[in-house]
Amino acid sequence: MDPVLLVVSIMVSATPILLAAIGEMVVEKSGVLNLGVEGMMITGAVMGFAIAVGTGSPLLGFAGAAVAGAALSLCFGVLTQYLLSNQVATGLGLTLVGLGLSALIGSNYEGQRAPSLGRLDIPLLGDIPVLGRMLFSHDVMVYASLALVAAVWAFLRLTRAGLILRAVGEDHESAHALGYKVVRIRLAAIAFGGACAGLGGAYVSLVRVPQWTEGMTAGAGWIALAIVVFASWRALGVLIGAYLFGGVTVIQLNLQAAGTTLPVEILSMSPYLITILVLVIISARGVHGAPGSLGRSFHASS
Amino acid sequence: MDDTLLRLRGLTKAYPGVVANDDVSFDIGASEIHALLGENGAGKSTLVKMIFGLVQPDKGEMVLEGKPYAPSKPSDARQSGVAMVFQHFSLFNALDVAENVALGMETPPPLRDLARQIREVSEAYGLPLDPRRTVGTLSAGERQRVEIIRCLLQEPRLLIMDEPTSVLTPQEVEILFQTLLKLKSEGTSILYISHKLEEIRTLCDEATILRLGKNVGTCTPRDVTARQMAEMMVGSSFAAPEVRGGEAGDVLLECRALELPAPGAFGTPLRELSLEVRSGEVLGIGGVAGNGQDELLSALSGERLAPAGAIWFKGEDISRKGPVARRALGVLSAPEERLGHAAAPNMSLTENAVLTAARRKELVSGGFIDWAAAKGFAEEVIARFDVRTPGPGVAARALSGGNLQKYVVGREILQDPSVLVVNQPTWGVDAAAAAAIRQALLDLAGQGAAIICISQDLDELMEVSDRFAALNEGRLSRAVPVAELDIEKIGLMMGGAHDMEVAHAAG
Amino acid sequence: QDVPKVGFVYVGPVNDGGWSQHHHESAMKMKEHFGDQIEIVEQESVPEGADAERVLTQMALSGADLIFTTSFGYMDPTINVAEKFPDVKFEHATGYKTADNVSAYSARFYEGRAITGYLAGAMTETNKIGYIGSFPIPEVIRGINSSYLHAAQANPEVEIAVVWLNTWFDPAKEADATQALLDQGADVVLAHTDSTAPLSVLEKAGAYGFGQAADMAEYKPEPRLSSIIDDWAPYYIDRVQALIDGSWESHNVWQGIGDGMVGIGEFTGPIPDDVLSHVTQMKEDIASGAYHPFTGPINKQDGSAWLAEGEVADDGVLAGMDFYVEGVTGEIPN
Amino acid sequence: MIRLERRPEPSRLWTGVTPVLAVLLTMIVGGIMFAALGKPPLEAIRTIFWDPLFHPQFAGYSRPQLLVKAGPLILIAIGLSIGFRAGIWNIGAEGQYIMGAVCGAAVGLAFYPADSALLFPLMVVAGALGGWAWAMIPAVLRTKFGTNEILVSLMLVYVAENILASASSGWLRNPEGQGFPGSRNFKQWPAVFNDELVAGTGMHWGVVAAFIAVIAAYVLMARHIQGYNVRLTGEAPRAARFAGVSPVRIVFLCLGISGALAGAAGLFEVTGPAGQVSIDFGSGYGFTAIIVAFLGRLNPFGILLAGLLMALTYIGGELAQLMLGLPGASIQLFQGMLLFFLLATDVFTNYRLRFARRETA
Ligand SMILES: Nc1ncnc2c1ncn2[C@@H]1O[C@H](COP(=O)(O)OP(=O)(O)OP(=O)(O)O)[C@@H](O)[C@H]1O
Ligand SMILES: Nc1ncnc2c1ncn2[C@@H]1O[C@H](COP(=O)(O)OP(=O)(O)OP(=O)(O)O)[C@@H](O)[C@H]1O
Ligand SMILES: [Mg+2]
Ligand SMILES: [Mg+2]
Repeated sequence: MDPVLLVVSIMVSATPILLAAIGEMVVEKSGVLNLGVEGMMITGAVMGFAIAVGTGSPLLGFAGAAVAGAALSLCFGVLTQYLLSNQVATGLGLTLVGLGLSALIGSNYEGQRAPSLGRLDIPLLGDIPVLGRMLFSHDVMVYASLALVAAVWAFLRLTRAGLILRAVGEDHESAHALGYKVVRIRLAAIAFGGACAGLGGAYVSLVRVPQWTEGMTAGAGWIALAIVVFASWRALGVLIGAYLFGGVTVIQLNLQAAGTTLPVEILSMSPYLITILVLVIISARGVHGAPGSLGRSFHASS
Repeated sequence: MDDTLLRLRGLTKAYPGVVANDDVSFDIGASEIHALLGENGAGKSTLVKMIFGLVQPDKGEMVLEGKPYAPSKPSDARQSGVAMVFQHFSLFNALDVAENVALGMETPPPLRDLARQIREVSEAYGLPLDPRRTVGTLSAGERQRVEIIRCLLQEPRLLIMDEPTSVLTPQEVEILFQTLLKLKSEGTSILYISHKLEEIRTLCDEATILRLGKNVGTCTPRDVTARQMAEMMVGSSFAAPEVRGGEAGDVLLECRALELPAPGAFGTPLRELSLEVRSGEVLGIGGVAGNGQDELLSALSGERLAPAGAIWFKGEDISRKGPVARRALGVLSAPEERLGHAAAPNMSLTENAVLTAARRKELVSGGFIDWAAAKGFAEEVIARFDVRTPGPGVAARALSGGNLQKYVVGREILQDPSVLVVNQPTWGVDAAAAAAIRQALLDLAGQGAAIICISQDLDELMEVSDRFAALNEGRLSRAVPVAELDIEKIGLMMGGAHDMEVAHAAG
Repeated sequence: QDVPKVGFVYVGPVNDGGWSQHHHESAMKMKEHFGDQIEIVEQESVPEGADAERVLTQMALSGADLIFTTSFGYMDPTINVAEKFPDVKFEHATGYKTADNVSAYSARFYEGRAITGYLAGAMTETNKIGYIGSFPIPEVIRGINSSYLHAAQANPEVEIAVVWLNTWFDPAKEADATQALLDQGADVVLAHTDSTAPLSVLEKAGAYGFGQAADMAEYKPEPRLSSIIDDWAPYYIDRVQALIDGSWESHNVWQGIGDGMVGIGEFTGPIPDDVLSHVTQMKEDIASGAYHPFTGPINKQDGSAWLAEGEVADDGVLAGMDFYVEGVTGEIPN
Repeated sequence: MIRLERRPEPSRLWTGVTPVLAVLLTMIVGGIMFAALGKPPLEAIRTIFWDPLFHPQFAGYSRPQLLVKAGPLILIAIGLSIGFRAGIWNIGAEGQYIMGAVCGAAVGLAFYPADSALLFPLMVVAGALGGWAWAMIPAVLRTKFGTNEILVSLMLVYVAENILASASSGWLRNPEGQGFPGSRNFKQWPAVFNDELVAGTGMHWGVVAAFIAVIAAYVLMARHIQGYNVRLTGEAPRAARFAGVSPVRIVFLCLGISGALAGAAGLFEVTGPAGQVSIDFGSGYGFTAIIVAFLGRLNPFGILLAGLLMALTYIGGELAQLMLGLPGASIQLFQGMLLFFLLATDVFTNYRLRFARRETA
């Protein structure tokens, strides 16, 4: 097995989940549990594809996907933040709506080809013998996703806005008492999460596959949700989790392709089993770090 | 008047079904400590929330230093030099002290500078704090320091404190008062809310009294008695508890070197805790919040099981029995937190009756609930304890704190317990209701029950207990008859000097 | 009310770019052929099982005279509903059960696999070809065997690596699997799943592949070298004509290149001339019946003899094929 | 400015009105969507909501089918609702449904071609146990390690799908199926075929079980102490512990019930309407049931109605495809809207709209 190729494949296969998960992490940090990641991803996938095909520019496609994801997530935001609906149910509803909507929008785009997003060989670094190909010769979205992880980390750890966001997620009553606009902050986080999920979906339809087909995100949104828990709500953990899951997925296929004697059933279950295993290990270690107000509705009673 | 800092005129705020503030007017002078008094639900918190910009008045106006003042959000208030320490802390457990302070400031400096400032200011006011500690690990007193430091760093002209001392030891209260007096001498005005009337008499220059949302008068606390103030609040006179408990009989409940690990990251372990309480006796347990009160109640109620041999009821080891079994034996309890612990907020009073009375009141047979019987029992509690509510079908959260407290304590008392453990039975409850609850506890003891009353209100403990013990970091001091105590001894016990003799020698 | 009504039931959306789309397009061609002579109703994304039975019943109730059920999983529902509606005629794709009013039709895709397999063997430089399997069913196993046998004809050194996906259609998985096969050194990948995702990945990697179910002409000239095209239209026209003529009778057919049900897409890309002429010839021979892709000597994977020299596999064994031929590595999952 | 004001207690009136309002809103917005797709909106709405019940040509068939479709949805949703009441989020009922079908069918097929009347009950038990066992995995992990049950139960759906695939193409494959995937068809095995109990009604054992489950769940939740404990745990976990309710036991109880019901639903389905274990057996009932549970606002009778309504939109949706050529995806979107509108209007049950007046600031 060529480790260089493997790492490259893992990075490509992990990027959609990474994008969606880092967005969802911010949402959850603000105290909101949006289970509709899958719906936002698939909507991002179709809108990104449609716009990229329409304009010929994959980057515009990504931008459109982010906007679409954010717009859809705001439906969730309005329902849960203003109309105080149950977040679990609304998230599930969002997935349903996203899948239906994307299938409707996408029916004209089946079988088309998207303009391709070129590889961005980083000069000099890209020429380093092994590492160069492995790490510095990807498409721009791979770097963007890594930059986003770093940015989210810095935002949450180092900025005042990040502190406020964490505070809102930790205890919305206190945050409200101090005069922070809980609902608005959460809406912003939800929109950000939606935009990230949209980007993740567009990465599937524009880079990883690349084409549009109904239901093509095939559960990636759910994996992204698992990875946030897995990461104990930390940006670096999300990165590790996404690459680990991507890694297991890619490696099991590689093992099959390499003709291992391990039964195929076990191999194809392995990404899920390993995710469960790691979730168990992490929760057994008692590292939770779940935001204090996660999933609870907030209503300022004044 | 030149020395008026804040002038309130005709402030009115209505909530559905209740006018929380009705045409309230008064002035707060410069460099004045102004008390705001009133029963539960009189509208004190609402009023200060309006001053702090959290709630918008329906009517009325405010003038701050001669200029119209209408904060639409807390940051407006902060910018105008108004700071507030909340009744229910507005702190974030998972964040550290510096972050918590930063969140309460308009334009905080970078965290590193802020940490230095926190150290400086906290030392200057005698309230030492480590800015890097996680707030969840702090004691209640320390948490309050965080709140106060947060205000002090903004150099406010008006500091609002909503029931700040309910969680402090006498020593801490002393320190707080010194801080407040120092602030006053520096020209800061303080609006001070408390139910502890003696405190108000020592500290405050002026007092405004609210009843049912209306300003019913002002007084100078030093010039009147606590009882007079209380009667102004209630609008009539009321009886203080009278009957002492009966003769102490046999030991009913006993803890033998009870050890219990901390329940979570922010809890306190119980260490070698021993106590006994006899029939007809009230054992008062004092201590600063966060020293194991909750944990002790959980251990006694059976919510958390203790190691075998630790807890005995009438000579029977009940350590491994759960709450249902202990209740069946007659060991009952009422926890501090009314909503969410002693009662389920969204369930009706009838449903909440089943919560603890299922067995003893035979509300369940063959696993099925007899709702008619449950309703009957709920009605009985409501009637006997003067719970003000439209009926037993009302959700628990719709009751005011004091009324719910009456319901919760009444629910246990009416089950004829052999042993009743209560934690903070009158926390945040107004004077009249508190007196009624204390009376009920004493009556129960008079009928031969053993009562453990855990409280942070020393006056209350002195009033109801026969013997007193103090909790400190999960250890319980030896119980001492109340008659032998004075405030200084109590302070030492609460501070952890368990051996009184040594304490005396040291003092 | 006199015009016959023809119904189609599809397992996926009609624009899935694969299996269902081909049936749908063939149905459209058929409709075009007959114009107003017939009426057509379609139902897409019908899950197999209980839902299929209901949809078929409703279709029959709505007055359909002939219903094509275009997925293997519709076999039992088709038989069940057919029993209730003896006057309605049914045509079930890729199954094996028939009744008086139920025909079965299926395509000999393995004939196409012989050609693409040969091309794969001839074009690989790493001597390793990849195969993306959907489910381990006879249809797919036949395809693997046929591909491998003919790849080995072109290149005796060739190895075949199989990745099973347990799905007919999941572009992301297909893309990942293709990438994994490439990472493992394969440079030609045959897909037995329906999306174009493998070709996209192959294109980026500069490797070769084939159109599956459709011509996938967007990927001409490379990476697509040729394609196996499902073309049901001639069969549909034929059967609807029989319905109109009143000559419709139940049968069980298995048609291949010769009947036009299996189409071979244009050969494109850098195929050397000798290979080109070989596959062109092979296609003709298969079509004319001169050559059967499973002609002995062929041993089973474990080395035991299956077909003797010159012996041709019989349809019964092919239909239920559950073993690999000698030279294919790995095990069939079960 | 419009403001929401919390009602002291949920409004009885609105509890009844909101579902109706939600359906009306869905019809209106759905109609607009259909019009945008170039289909006659009124006709589409009528085809979805009216024709399955009253169309002379179809109703005779589709009315009973409503029960067939709603049966498993209700059965699963009832189980889920009990857990949801306790704050236990079993999102993986689909996996439990699949495992119930696989286990039950496996036990049955082990006795093929026995002709005992005991066999079917045995299979039902095996199916329920299969679903139960699958739900015990998240239960054990949650109680032992505090692992989030939402994610574990969900991941297990994918695992179950793999097991289903290997069962139908491997160890449960019909030996007479010429190598094709899929088990023996139970319709051809009268001893265990879960047929209609009364011809033409759609009533099979699974539907009967669903009705029983509705009533049992109502009694449990409204009258029994364990149901009360479940509700209490959901409302106030700390109060529940204080009352003496063991949270571990509630987790096992809730996941156990929902797993067993989902498993039983799978078994009834595989031996009845589906007829066989096949690769595509999992048709999403487990996920749709979550929506049904919420549409029915976690109330057993609400779930009964919601299950029937959902079944109506499925069958009506199929008719709309057949008659009007409406795309399948639009039906999915339609169902999503229904849930959204219900959640949105639900706010009126607990809150009251106020048009805030401010006289002096
Ligand atoms: N957000 C709100 N919505 C509805 N009613 C409210 C709200 N806040 C307060 N109230 C009601 O207004 C009245 C005054 O409440 P407030 O909290 O100001 O009393 P308080 O004097 O601070 O009492 P306590 O001594 O218990 O703190 C009470 O009847 C209370 O129930
Ligand atoms: N919340 C409750 N409040 C009062 N009684 C309860 C409560 N929960 C259960 N019970 C009562 O306790 C009895 C036993 O309940 P349960 O089966 O839950 O506990 P258990 O003692 O552990 O039983 P077992 O030992 O049989 O497992 C029941 O008869 C029921 O009436
Ligand atoms: Mg107050
Ligand atoms: Mg027990």
